[in-house]
Amino acid sequence: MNEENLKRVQNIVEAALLAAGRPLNIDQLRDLFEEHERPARQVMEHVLMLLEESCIDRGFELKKVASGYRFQVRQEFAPWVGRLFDEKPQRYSRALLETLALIAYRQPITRGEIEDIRGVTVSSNIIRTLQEREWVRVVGHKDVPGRPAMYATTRQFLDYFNLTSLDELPPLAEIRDLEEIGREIEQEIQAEIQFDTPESGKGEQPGSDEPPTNPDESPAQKPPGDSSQSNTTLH
Amino acid sequence: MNEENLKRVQNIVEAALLAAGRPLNIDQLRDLFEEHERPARQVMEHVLMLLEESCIDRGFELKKVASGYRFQVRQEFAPWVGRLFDEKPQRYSRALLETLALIAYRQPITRGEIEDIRGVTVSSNIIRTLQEREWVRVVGHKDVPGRPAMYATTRQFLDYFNLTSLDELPPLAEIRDLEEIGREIEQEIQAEIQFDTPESGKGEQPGSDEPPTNPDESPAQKPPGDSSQSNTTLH
Amino acid sequence: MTAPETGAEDLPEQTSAEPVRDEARPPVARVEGRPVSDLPQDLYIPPDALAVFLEAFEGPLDLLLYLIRRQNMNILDIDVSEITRQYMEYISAAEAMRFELAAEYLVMAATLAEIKSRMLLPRQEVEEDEEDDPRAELIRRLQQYERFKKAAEDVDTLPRMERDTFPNSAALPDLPRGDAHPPVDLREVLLALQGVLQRADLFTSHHVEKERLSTRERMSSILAMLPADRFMPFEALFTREEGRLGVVVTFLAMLELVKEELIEIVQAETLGAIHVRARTSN
Repeated sequence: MNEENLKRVQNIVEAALLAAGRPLNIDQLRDLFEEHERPARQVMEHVLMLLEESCIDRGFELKKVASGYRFQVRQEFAPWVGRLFDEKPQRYSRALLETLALIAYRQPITRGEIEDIRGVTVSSNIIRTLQEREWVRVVGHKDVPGRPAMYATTRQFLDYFNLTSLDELPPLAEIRDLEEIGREIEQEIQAEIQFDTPESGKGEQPGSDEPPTNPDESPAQKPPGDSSQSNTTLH
Repeated sequence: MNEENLKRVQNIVEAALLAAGRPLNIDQLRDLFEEHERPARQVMEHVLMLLEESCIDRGFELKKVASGYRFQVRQEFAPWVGRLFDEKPQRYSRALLETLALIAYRQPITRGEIEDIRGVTVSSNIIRTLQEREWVRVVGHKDVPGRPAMYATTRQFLDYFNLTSLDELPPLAEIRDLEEIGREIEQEIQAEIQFDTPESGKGEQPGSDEPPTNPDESPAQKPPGDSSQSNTTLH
Repeated sequence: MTAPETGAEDLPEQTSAEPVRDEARPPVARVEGRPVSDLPQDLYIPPDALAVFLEAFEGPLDLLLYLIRRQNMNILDIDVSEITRQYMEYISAAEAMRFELAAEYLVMAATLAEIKSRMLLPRQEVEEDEEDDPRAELIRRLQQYERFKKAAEDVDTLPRMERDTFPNSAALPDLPRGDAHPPVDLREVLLALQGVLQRADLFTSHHVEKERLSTRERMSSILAMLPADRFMPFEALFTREEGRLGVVVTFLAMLELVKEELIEIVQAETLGAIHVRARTSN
């Protein structure tokens, strides 16, 4: 594809992303072209890179999120742009954020499991709000008495928080037990001279606290530590 | 105002216009800035000119409209952008199909006559849709008060349904015997609906007057017993 | 997780770790075993403030974490009796002013009391087995809660829509009208007709039945051909290729149209040319 054509594809992609006002993925962008002129995936990726570069030093940027690419206001200009809107950006309560974090990091998770960790009941309002915002959805029911719903985060959650996948969530603090802390203190002392942190924790608790890579493809990962066959039923 | 500041104002204005989703006038743009940093009107005009120039050769342009300035996707990219909004066509309503059938079997027929048979009013939308699709046309006006249009089917109607003449339509008497077809077609429709659901139903389609066909209302559900009786009385 | 004993065997140096750990403890955390000399000064809280204060916590675990942090204690080495004492102060203060506490707070109070009493029991000197540490479960819960409390704070700082960024869009140009016609199956049309007929009970109307649709079709085409304002020669409605049947169908259609008063036929003189035109009221 020559330079002129490339530029044309770039402009069409830019036009489409601005017309859509929502993220579009590479397939959706390629579908805008008739078959005979449709750019290959690699070309499209290249064009998106060019587009990203063309916005450096402007008021907006091309951002990749879970559902695709979108144009958005650069964070540094958000304070001015925010004045366009009467409503102040919503602040979320700690209870809501903690519930959301537990669902994000430990999905699929039931309300009871959330309550166990938080040590308090989770109000139905919070769950409802999270579902109404489409950040959270029920992905199945746990095969225990009462068949409680299991919650997981959605693509919209990732989009809203500017993430492409759950992998991009800030890492969860490691949990240490008494035995481990003993070992660690000892190591600290021995390592006064050479400081070196081993990859502790990760190997010892396989996968339990790592968020699943893609929420949509694996909506019902088994709860951590569950080795039985079908503790989990899906819709 | 130095160049750096000018660039910053330009970026803020750009970001605001892209985020607003509506035109903003110079006063509204100036209001985004706190008093001590607010650019003068002339400065703002200059910035808007710079912004306009910065979009030459891109997918969008700065337009001045009655209520202010806005970014707009360039007309030349409309063919591609338009495909974003190519919705999957919704199904025609029962009302439309009934109207079409009555025109086919009872042509030339006026709207009033259709209404008499159907027992309900026929919306203008239905007639318009059928005419736009070129399945139905006005072949004359009935010589009664109001001179209502008389509708008939077209050659395109025959072509679409692979008929060489209306004679190939099943006689009315046979239509009573359609339970089998009814069940068959219902299954097909259901299957299609299930296929459609993941993407459709987002509510992005304004202006579709017709509610989608509700398969539950289909006549195929009528008790089989009563068809056998009347079937024989005809002809 | 390996059992503590085997763990110690796997890591021989670990056995000597115990005394080292004791010495490595930061002095602030070494309240255990010592008489508590300095009482926290800020325990008195006015009633209104207490309500606000307790509402600021997301539950007993959160309150406990606060108390621990305020004492600069390590979660892994909490002084249960001190923390229990402080915790109870808040609980009884709240109860004294009839501030309604969630049940979880009271459950935690009981748990703390139990741990405290178990800590007071004479312990066997099997230090390496922390399963025996009555605090273990509480510590585990505190840590678990704390990490998600932190995770929630992290999530809150992620750049998010409507606060840190806004989606962009531009106005649309004139878009070509898409050809979005739904497909129709003829059987759907027939089914629809069946529905109407059932409602209208048209089956009793043999009028409909008798007609051949070709006649109806021809009626439409004649009407479409006829100009409303002037006459058309009768012959122009036929085509030679259709032959005799065509003439018959056309004639039947015209008769039907005359009967329905949709056209008028004029013959100026006997055996003269027949002319046809659509009827109009004017």
